[in-house]
Amino acid sequence: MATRSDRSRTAIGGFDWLTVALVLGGVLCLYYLAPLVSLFLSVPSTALLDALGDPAVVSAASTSLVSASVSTALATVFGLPLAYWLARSEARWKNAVLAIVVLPLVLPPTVSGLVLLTVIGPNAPIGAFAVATGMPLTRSLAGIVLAQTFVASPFVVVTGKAAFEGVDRTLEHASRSLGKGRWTTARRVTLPLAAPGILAGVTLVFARAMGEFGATVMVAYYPQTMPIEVWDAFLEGGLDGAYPVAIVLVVVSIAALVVLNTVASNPWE
Amino acid sequence: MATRSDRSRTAIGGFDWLTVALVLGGVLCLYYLAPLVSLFLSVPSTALLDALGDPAVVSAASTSLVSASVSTALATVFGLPLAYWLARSEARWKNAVLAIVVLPLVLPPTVSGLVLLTVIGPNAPIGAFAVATGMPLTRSLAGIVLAQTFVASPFVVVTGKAAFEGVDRTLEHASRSLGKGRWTTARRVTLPLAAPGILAGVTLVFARAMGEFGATVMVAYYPQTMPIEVWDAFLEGGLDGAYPVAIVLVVVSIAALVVLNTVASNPWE
Amino acid sequence: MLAISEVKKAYGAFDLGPIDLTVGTEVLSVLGPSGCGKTTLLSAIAGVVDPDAGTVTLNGTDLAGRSPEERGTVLVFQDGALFPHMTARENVAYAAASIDRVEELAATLEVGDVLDQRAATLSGGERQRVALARSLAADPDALLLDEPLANLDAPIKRRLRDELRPLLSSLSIPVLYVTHDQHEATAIGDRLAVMADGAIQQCNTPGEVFAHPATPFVASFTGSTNLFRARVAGTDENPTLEWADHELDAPDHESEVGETIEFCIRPEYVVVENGARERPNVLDGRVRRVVFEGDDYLVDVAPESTDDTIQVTLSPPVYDRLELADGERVRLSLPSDAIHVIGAGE
Amino acid sequence: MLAISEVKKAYGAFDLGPIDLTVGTEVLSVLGPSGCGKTTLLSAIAGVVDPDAGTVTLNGTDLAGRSPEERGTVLVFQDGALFPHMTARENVAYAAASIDRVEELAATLEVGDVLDQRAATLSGGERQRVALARSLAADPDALLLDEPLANLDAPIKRRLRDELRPLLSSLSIPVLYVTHDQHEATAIGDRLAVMADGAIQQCNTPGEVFAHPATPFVASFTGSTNLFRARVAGTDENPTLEWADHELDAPDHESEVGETIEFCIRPEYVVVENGARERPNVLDGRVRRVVFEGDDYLVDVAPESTDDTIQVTLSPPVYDRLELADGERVRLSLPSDAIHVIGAGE
Repeated sequence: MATRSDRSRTAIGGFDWLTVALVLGGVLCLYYLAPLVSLFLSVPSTALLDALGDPAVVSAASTSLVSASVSTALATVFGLPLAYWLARSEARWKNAVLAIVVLPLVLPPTVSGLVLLTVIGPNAPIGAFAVATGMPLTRSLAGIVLAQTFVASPFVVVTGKAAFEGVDRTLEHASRSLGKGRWTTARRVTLPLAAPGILAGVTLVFARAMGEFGATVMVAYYPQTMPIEVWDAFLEGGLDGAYPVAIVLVVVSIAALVVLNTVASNPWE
Repeated sequence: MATRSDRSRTAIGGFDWLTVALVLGGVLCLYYLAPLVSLFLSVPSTALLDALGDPAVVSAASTSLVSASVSTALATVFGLPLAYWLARSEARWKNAVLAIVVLPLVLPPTVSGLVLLTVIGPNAPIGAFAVATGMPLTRSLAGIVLAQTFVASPFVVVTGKAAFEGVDRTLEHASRSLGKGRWTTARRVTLPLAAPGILAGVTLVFARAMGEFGATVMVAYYPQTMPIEVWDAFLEGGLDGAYPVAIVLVVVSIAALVVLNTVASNPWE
Repeated sequence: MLAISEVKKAYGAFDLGPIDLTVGTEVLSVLGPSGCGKTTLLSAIAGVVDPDAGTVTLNGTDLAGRSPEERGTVLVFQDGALFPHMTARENVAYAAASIDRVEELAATLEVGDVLDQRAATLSGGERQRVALARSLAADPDALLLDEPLANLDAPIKRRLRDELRPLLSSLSIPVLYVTHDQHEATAIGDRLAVMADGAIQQCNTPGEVFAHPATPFVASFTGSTNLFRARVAGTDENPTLEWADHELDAPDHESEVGETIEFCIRPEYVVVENGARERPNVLDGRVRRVVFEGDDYLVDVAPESTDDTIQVTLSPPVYDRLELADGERVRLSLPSDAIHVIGAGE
Repeated sequence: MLAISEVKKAYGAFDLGPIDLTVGTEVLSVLGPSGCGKTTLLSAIAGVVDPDAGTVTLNGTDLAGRSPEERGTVLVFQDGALFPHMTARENVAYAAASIDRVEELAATLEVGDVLDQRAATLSGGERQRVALARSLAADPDALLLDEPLANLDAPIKRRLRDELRPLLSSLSIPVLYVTHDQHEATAIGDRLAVMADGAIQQCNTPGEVFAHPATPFVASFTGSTNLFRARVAGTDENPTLEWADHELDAPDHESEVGETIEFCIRPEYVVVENGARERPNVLDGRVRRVVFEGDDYLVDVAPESTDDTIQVTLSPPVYDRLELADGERVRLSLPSDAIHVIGAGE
């Protein structure tokens, strides 16, 4: 009988959780969305077109695209095998390796830039050697790539790991027992099935690399990438100067979101 | 017979994938780890202790701690119900909501700061109103909190969503059918089971808020948070000036990592 | 009394219902293959799924619009759905009105000595016992069990099943017991509803369902493997069927002379004859295959002059006496009262 | 010939082995409860798990150190493990040497008309048929099946099982067939190995395992539910057992007079007597419970003067004649040649 009265109490004290969730969540979503809408409303399209012709903007865009592409390629080549190992290994120190991979994700970007300078800065042995060979690792495209790779590459490892874990191991065992080697199994079974997740990881690395600011600003203020150009334009010309470049970056971010929600498998879905 | 010869070929052409994965992955891990070790080696402990007594550093630390705590609290209160809704709803527009939540994660931080200024900047209606009431939303603690919340709060939504999804719905159905209402079920079944994942989300928000630089630098350069203090010290005194503050931030990041790998459930594990 | 009336639910391409069922203070087994809608039906009754149409009333109260916790219907799940962060005792106490009740139910279900273990450390059988104790602790007005024994090993399943029957009957409430296992369904249910493709095919006592399946699906799913098409040759005083060139005496049925119908006979009822004399319902054939199932022999016999195969179940002592070999000639008798005419064969 | 010798594998708290098994060109069923190590054994043979010790040889070749793809052993999984990004045809072609072979196997396994569907759209039965076709396409030297029918509905399971037996025999290679279902194991296997707790309890023909279980576990897991403790009263010329105050004639066995042993009798072999005369191995009792299982009646009888319960399986036609009611007095006969002495009861 106690349970029966308990039931009624719950019913009477009923509180509409769905409404609360939607109101609080709605406020949050509005907070994410309103500034973007406001940005698009703030910028006259003529100003945008003018800015896109500005040599500084063009240079920043090409620097960003090249550096982010190289960083993404490096992250994928070095990170994907590690992702597969993390997904399949039963080694005890696997979690220690994972912690190292996650480290750059929780490190503040300025600190990432700073710690990189302790290795690649002109006063550090490696950095000094690079300067001597005429290919300095700071204030150069190489420096941008190094900063972006440090900050962004963990995304392809953790997202790739989840993608590989999503491929049932039984399928790999089936393929092997059917007489196919590791390489054929990887090429025809594992990689096709993990592809949407891997693509998500690659997309995140690219988006993060395109947007990298805190580490890049420490390691290679020049040549200017687009996020630095936004900052620079803001310092020089206030909001109005920074808007057009920002809008280009917003478009890149939205493109990444579209990729995540269509061909790639959104890791947060 | 064809399969038989195929088998031998695979065996002879055998290529040790494990070694390749570990070499490439090892290089990546070394790249993540070496700069940090180098940082700790670069800073004499006396310099660190001196820096910790510096009023500017103490002020930055307290600004960062207060703002990151407030941002984390706001993110949790607004984000957690949304996370639950995203985990349980079957609404069609769920994925659209998720895309909005992921947006700040793929937006470059400087752009985030810029778009926030279009709403809370002194020239925007809301910002102007705030200035009029004497509580400006830029160059203020409020501004820091707004920037950090915008950039960091999605982590608690996406990680919380995964945590709630990890709670078998059957358990909630069982609890309800045993006569317990939504609230009792949430308090005694869902939340305890999702707690490690939620804690991971909260930790990530706090770590991200502590490290926020790109958006904060646009919205509220002052009062200085620690990442901005690192940048400022770097501009003023080069690496040596920035090291001690950076080390404090590294310690915070490592503490977050430790939380993720112990009491919380690491979302990337 | 639990009354389900015209309940419907569409899930993508799958349609449940309309379902009509009335469960008194009895155990009603719902038997059906995977994906037939059994679980959806239970969910709709318990209120964890909203039906698209129809009403569910329990003891005269319409449950429409009531939350699951306000219904008095308690669900028991296939894997027990024990709360993993609690001990067995905490699980039972979660629903119980008092500590005494926890101890009492633990004694009834013989889980007293595992009460302080966490759910994850329990064996499959213990898990289901605790889950049952927990559901009884909620003092249900109706109990809904969803394949509670499906994942247990055979001997534990048999034991728990044999304990469950008197326990469920003693509750004196409506009990719906969903399973895909015909042995479990018949052993536990006072009545048996057979479901396929979201619809109830037949609902009656287990004996009646097994002896007189209403549809070919019911016949086949309950193991009435001998399902043949024949022509009605006589009715009323002299009901006979024409099957290939055999004329079979059959029990009275409702079809017309000349109609094509399906009839079935359970393989346990087919008799291997020793006698040589010609009688009605006796036919000759050859053994096509013998399958030993451990506690039964299944003998497939190809009668002369039809393409159909008759399956005969022989208990091992009977088979030991007959020692049928592949290809051997045998004489089968199809007892006329074991023949069941299902209806017009489309 | 597949020879497994002293194979061991430790998995945390669970130990498999040492396992010794020899499989000729036959189908060997491995029967055991969940978690007994069946799947680990198959994985060790196929090379997807490294055994801690022991050797596996196939047709004289030691497989140690060989990758799964170099072994000629092909695994068939419970859910088929079809590649979900491929059609059924692509799945079979993945392993096949030629397109003709794909068509040929599709015809054998009757999946010709679903070849262009994706794995996810296949029904459970189709999925397993395609999985079998794919594994045969790899031209295996040994086939290892891991509960291939476990997730299928009863009628489809029965049909596929009956098709599988001749198919597997026709391969003329060693076939290991793992299942937890005693009916499946006996119906498909030429021989039967019963596993429990990582060890083979008995390996023999199904008839022999069922009639003469080597351990109490085998007796219970194969449904020999009547398992009792008795004292040996006589041996050699006059082998008898003393059970409560009954003296039972038993077949010859190896125990000594005075020893306490366990004996079993399958419930199918217990006979309900009509005659009134006193004979050896006949005892009186009361019906305690009747369970209808659809194709069988299980009757529990409590004999006078013991606390044990004897279970009797009666086929429905026999039960229909006897019409036993709860509490009714019956006379049971335990045929002496159906009594099996297992050995010293600890």
